[in-house]
Amino acid sequence: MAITVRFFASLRERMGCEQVVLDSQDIGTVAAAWERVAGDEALPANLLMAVNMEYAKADSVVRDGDEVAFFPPVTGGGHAC
Amino acid sequence: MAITVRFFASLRERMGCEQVVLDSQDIGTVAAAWERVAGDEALPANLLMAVNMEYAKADSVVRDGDEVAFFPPVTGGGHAC
Amino acid sequence: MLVEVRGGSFDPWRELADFQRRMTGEKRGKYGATSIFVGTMRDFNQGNDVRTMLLEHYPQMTEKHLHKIAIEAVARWDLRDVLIIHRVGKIAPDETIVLVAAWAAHRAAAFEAARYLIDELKLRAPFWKKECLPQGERWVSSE
Amino acid sequence: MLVEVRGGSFDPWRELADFQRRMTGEKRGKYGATSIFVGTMRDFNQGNDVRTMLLEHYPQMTEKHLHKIAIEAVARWDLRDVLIIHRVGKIAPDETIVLVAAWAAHRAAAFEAARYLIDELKLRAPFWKKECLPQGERWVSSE
Repeated sequence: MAITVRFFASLRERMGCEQVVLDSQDIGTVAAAWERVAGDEALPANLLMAVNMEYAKADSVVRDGDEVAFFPPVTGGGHAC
Repeated sequence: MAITVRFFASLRERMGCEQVVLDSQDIGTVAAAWERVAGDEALPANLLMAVNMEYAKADSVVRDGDEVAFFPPVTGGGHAC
Repeated sequence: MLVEVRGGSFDPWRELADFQRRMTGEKRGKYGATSIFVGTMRDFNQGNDVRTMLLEHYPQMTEKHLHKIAIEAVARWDLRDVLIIHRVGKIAPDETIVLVAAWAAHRAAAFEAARYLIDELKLRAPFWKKECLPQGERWVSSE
Repeated sequence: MLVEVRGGSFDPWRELADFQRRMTGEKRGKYGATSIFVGTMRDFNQGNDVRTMLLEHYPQMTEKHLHKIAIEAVARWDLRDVLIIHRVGKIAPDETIVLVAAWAAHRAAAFEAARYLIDELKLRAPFWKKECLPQGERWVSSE
């Protein structure tokens, strides 16, 4: 099994890719998944996280087959409304 | 000159007419106009009054040529919304 | 700005489309937020079936006060535009009674202004409703 | 209830007309109050001219959270119905970005529910906007 890590919006552009598939061994939390994909870069304070499309926190558990996502604050709705 | 007194909605039905034209002599206030059209009947507490299409009070001044109106509380807008 | 009392039925969505299409070049692209309220005739009220409703008004006084309310809202919330259409006469269930709309740069202003328009209309505009029930007619009293 | 993410442009008034026409007999005549909010693409933001906007989203997660928000609103305000349509992809000034609507028996519920729908959408639905300005592109940050 594996864990899929996805990036959106400005983070996607900065990471230079849409997703990374990680071997799930040794990955226990969202923070650990971030470390695997970002190396030395600390988890940005305002970054949002989701596990299987539900909002999650840095210490949320990640299991085999899960989809983890990182993205900047959301800006839906009307244009600056 | 004269003063026109108009009635609306349930009050119009109760008065049995839409309007009465009064000789303006001796009429100084809205209350006095009511007395002239309603006789002994006291001015109902929740009745609304207007002079020249602006909301008025019982002691508002009425002058020659004015249009005075009496009507029940308004019920515009959506249906019971 | 459009403030109108209508004797016949109207389609609120078509009115909105037409009104927005007529907005001048100056206004186009300048509003981010539109809040709309539509009041519709129901087929029940206070536990009774309602077949039709008769909406009476005080011609000219109605228009005068609707205009005042619209101008107050524009001044208070810096709106791009305002629309008020209110029906009078005989109305059937499912027909639109009132449409108000406020165009603003931001949603808080749009929502607050639309709420103000309908709340003030209900308080100050001289309209009266008479319901036709199976058991007869009755005037609707304000709560 | 209709919750949709749209890839192409849409006319909010036509959507409302179509949605209301499709309401079942059970709902027809049962709502007195509809509150609607429409968010429109502006041609300016933070002092800059904006030519086009690119709206990105997280497919499936978006729909999931919009549904949740709609269901929360229905439960909290006893709504007759709810509609949410949100645009994604490339958007031009004057085009509709979002449409939300709430049908209720009374206006307070309709207004509060529509406000809840758009406020929660902005907080929780995974959408991101990128503006194309004459001087280049920029991601819109939430205030």
